[in-house]
Amino acid sequence: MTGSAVRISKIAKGYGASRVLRDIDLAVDAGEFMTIVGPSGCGKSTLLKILAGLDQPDGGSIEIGGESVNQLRPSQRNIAMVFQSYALYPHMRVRDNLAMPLIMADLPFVARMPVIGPLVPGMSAKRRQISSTVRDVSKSLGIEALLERKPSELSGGQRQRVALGRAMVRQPGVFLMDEPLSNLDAALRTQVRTELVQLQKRLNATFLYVTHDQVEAMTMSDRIAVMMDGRIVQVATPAEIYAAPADIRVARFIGSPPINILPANIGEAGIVGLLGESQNLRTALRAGEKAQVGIRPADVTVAAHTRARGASSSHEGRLLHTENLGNEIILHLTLAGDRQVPFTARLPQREWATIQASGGNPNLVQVGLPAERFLVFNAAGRLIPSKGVQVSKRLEAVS
Amino acid sequence: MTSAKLDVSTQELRAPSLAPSLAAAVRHGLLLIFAAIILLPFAWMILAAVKDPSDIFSDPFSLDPAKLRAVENFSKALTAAPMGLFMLNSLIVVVGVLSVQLITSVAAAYALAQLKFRGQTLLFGLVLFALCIPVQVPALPMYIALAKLGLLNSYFALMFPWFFSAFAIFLFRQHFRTYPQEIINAARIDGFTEIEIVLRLIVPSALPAIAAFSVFSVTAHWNDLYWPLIVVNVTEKMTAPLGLLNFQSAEGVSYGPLMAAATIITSPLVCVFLLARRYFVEGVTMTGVK
Amino acid sequence: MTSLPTCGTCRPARAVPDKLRGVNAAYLFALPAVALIAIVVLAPIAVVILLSFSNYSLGATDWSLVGIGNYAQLVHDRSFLNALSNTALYVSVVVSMSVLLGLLLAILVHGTGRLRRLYEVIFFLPVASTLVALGLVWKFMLHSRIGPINELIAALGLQRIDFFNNPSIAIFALAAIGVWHLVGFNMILFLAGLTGIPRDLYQAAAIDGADGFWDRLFRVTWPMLGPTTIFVTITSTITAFQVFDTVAVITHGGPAGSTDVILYQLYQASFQYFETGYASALTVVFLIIMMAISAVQIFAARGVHYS
Amino acid sequence: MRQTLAFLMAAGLTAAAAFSAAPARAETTLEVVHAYGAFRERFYQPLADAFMKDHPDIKIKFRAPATDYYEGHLAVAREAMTGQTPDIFFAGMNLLPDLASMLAPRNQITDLNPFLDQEGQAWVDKNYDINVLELGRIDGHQWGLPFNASTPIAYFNADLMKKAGLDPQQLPKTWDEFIEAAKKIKQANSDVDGMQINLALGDWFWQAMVYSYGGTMMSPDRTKVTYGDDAGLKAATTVRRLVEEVGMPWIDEDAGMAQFAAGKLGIFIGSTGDIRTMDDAIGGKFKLVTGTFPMGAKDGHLPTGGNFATILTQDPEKQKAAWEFVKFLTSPAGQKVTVLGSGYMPTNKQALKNEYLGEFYAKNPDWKTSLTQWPIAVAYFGYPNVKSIKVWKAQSEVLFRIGSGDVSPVDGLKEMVQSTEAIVKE
Repeated sequence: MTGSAVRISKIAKGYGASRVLRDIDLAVDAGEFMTIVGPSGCGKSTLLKILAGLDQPDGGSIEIGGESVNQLRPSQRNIAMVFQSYALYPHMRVRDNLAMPLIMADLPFVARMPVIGPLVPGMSAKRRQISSTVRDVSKSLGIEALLERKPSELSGGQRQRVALGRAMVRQPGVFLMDEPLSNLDAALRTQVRTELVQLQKRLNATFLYVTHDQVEAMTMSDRIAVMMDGRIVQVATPAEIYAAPADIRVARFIGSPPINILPANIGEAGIVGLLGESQNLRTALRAGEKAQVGIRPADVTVAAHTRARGASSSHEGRLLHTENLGNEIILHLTLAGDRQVPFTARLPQREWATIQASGGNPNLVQVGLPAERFLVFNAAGRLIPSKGVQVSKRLEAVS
Repeated sequence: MTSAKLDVSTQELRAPSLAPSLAAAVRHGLLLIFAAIILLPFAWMILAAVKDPSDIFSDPFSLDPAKLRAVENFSKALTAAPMGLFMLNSLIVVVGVLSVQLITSVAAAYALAQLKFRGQTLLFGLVLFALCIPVQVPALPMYIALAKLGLLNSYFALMFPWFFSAFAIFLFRQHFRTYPQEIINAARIDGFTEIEIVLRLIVPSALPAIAAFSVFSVTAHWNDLYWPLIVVNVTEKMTAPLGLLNFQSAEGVSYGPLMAAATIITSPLVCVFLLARRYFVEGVTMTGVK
Repeated sequence: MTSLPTCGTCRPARAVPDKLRGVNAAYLFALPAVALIAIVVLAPIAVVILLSFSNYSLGATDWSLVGIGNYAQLVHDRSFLNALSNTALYVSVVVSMSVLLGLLLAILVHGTGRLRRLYEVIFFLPVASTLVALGLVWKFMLHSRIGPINELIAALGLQRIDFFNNPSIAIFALAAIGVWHLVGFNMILFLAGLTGIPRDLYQAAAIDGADGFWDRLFRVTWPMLGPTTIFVTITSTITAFQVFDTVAVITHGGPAGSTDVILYQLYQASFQYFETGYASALTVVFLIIMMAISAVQIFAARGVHYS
Repeated sequence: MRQTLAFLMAAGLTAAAAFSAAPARAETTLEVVHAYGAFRERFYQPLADAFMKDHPDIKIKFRAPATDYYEGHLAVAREAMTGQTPDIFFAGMNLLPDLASMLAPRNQITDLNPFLDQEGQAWVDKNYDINVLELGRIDGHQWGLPFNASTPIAYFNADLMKKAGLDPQQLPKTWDEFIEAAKKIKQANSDVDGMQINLALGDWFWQAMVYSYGGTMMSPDRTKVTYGDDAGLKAATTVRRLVEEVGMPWIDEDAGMAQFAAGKLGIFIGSTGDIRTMDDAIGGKFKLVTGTFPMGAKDGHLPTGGNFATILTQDPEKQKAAWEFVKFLTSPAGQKVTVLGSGYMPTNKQALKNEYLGEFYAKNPDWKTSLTQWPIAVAYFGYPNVKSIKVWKAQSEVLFRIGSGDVSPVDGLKEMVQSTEAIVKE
């Protein structure tokens, strides 16, 4: 079984005056794990529902497996969906929940009717086929022992698996997942995350996974589509998204702790000025344009206050407090200067221990900002390509 | 999600083959037919109450403004039989029953929900048992007792069997139980007496339930015929439904005034219903908490 | 606690252990209800059971126990058996129709958007109005010759219907009024049940292929309304068994005893004929029937309970 | 528990007491109970006021009126056990025998003969028809004096009659004539019923049918059921004919009245007390004529509805005062107020004089029809031991089946008589 490719073109949706989706384009390859991530209210769930056929777009088209599904009902689109609440049928046993999609697909209307349904002749082969599929799927998910239970008798993790199983039985071209992990506790979430990825690889299925949790997006996906305000801002691999976020909002959204954003000036020849100093970085921006610079906390270098290290620019940082993550430490600082800019840095615990051992003022550190790691965004928040250059340390401030 | 959003997708899913407007038309068409059947007797009653008695049957659903007899019919309804007195009696009974019900039920429900005492389980069991006892079962012995005590034809006789409401106790207990024990303990530490706890903490928090039950109780006892029919056989103590039942036997049937009287005794509750629709609906829904 | 400054208003009652004070208050609070339940429920039931084995009649100076005589009389009483079967017929019609129509109305009303409130008000109106008054109205609405309903039937060129003076129709006419009175109540209960069905269940069903009206009804709506349906059926049954007002206002048990129902007979035996012993036996039978319905409810509620 | 009960009862009694009247100041106070609250304003209270004006030493105090005669009777029965019966009680016509047999052995009801004797035979003859007095006489005791009286009469829709070629001046008199007329009316008019008599609710009209054929319900000593005779059979057969030949709708008096007033019924049999309401309901849509109740035999009678004034007090002073009041109620002046307030027939001969009701009757002949039936009026029969309701319930079921032809009049009548005997013997 191989998943189907999905192509979404110019999907738009609005309720009254508010535009929920604005011309969404997205192509998902067959067998790909694509995550749509974004803050709540960005329209990602609506997009998923439109994809499933549960909601109608105002315009645009959807192709699944190369076929247009615009006119097809949800059940005809060769998709399966796992809901945030799992949406298991509470009145049915696990077995019947799993069998439901097959019954609907394989049995004629009369045979599905209550009471008279079982009396319809000639259905026993189909029924046997259904129950063997259910058995196989439940075995692969390790939920065979739960088949006779009702959803109310299951734990959260078990329900999640049943929901997954219900999606699997029909062997769909595309799995649609609407925040399937958000109702699980933290430990379980990490575990299921891994399992889901393994499952996806094993089935070689196409997963379209919606979440607001950037950690899920980063850890599970082949590619990530970041959605903001009804638009897809960037589609790229996790590494790309992290290293080169196309938009300042994406930069802010991805990464933990969040990226540091500092206001910057653009000097002559597009040289970036930060915290009153010219940086060894040239951009395509013109002099005098407003810009912002993003620096990942992990890219910041920290040294004891007493001796500065060879960074392109070094500043005094005042320590507000520290968060100890065990192997790593997060420093919350303010950078010295006219403006008290809040700033975070992330460094290995061992390094921090060395700094502390070196003596000096315990509340002050030397912060290095490596210019080659800067992400420069223009006034509209778009990422601007930049190139490292060597500039003289002091430059006239551009007013 | 906005409700508008829900509707759109519901329509799509429910009748994918039908145009949404056609489905809506069918839906509203059916609903209007049912609504007409439901409203028909009300319309006839009001029309009959305001028109000339001689036209009531010859022209049931017409209204000739020139032959409007509303004033005559209603004044006759109020004078020929003392409908005003019947309504007052009903009011006294309804208010009396409700106040005692609320006092006894709130107290008992609080004890059952938030306090501990010997016999608690037994009492709650009895309440559940009483919930299954239809009111007509204790009627006969109670009638005999009231007759022996010479208490028939009194407000007391009309009200007494209803002072205890198993439903109220059960409903309030379920609501009081959701009140956090911590707050009650905090209040005790702050020096609240148990009565103050009930009046100042528990009752305000359960007001929707109390309002819903009140509406329920008022409706039931305003409309009750069975018990008043048994314990009252004098005009002075008749409640509105009983008074109406006897209106015809005393008056010979004059439909204008009769329907005016029917309108009069129906309207207070209908007005209350229109004003407190929410509590009626909640009251009904709460019967489902069992 | 001890470190807090002592306050002047704190009463010495603090010294009394909390538990003991709680106990006292609990008894005080429970007392009125306990007293009332004894007087208006337990004692009367005991008395009515005792009386059912006696030949007591109100006002009589001497009476004696007659064993199961009253019950024996009941079993052989044609009019009791008649009332029992009339009541059963009435109940079966009212319950089935008011539950089905209540469900239908709820499904129709659910999702009418802004008009939903209006429909709710209209359909609930009979519940809030006085049945004695509206019973009188129905009596003349359904008059065999001059009633507007029959005028309409005649205008359509159909045979007039003797609603209340044909023994094989009268009980159904009363049942129709019973349905009219009850359907709004059931609709509200079903609406509450419908509102409680999670939306994504319908979406899951749509993806599974259950997106037609009937599949949605049979796969999701109806099973999910299971507990509501059972509850509505039971309350409707209890209400229908207690039919009295319309009989007392409209038919008085006639014609030919075709609308004589248990409660009307109970009323007549108790308070018109004053056959107290016989009426008590009737009451006990009525009580047993109602308790049996309640037992079914408890049993059924256990069987169908989700979440 | 007992304290709670006592408290609650006290609360109830206080509430009850708040609504009772202030204590009397007059020398003699008479407590009076009547049925049908609506009649208080119509004539009881005006009569009491007029009486107290003439007799300042006597105060008439009405207790709460009973719902109907039956409820009033039951209330008195309960009060008799504790000796709290009212001083004057208006007993339903069919309930006097039961009232007397219950109260007489306990000396709780007063024989009015001594008072009549005191007034003198001449006075009695001047005021009361012997027929009228006879209604309230049981075993030689005059337990009650008729106060309100009514007989069933026939209401005709003259317009429908004319359409059927019938002359409203020549009204039918016998059952056969009635049935013929009703058939013609039904044939000549579409959408109309010919005739209706209430056999659905209450046994007054059924009794009237039996009496009209010269029968009785039970023997005078109320031990033997007698309507199983030829008269009863004729009555039962007539019931069948009414349904079969006339297509009579089986509805109660209210429903029949509404139908008649709507112009959809040719002949309606009802109480004379309905006239006033009927005039209103017709509102001039058609011409109304009243006639006598159909007769089946030369010796036919009619049961009289209404009530007796009975004196229950045993205090001689009060008895005297009570007699004065009863005398006033049944006087021509008293009867004029009563008749105009209700439509009942006067029970005092002198009331027919011009200065009282004579002129009124001349102007309103429809009101007078019932009067012409006085000579054949007998007491509305009540079954012993207050079994009337139960007897009727059994009778009405069989009557319906006789009407619909499910059982022959002969067999049906037998069944009715048997059930009546069984119930009366209980």
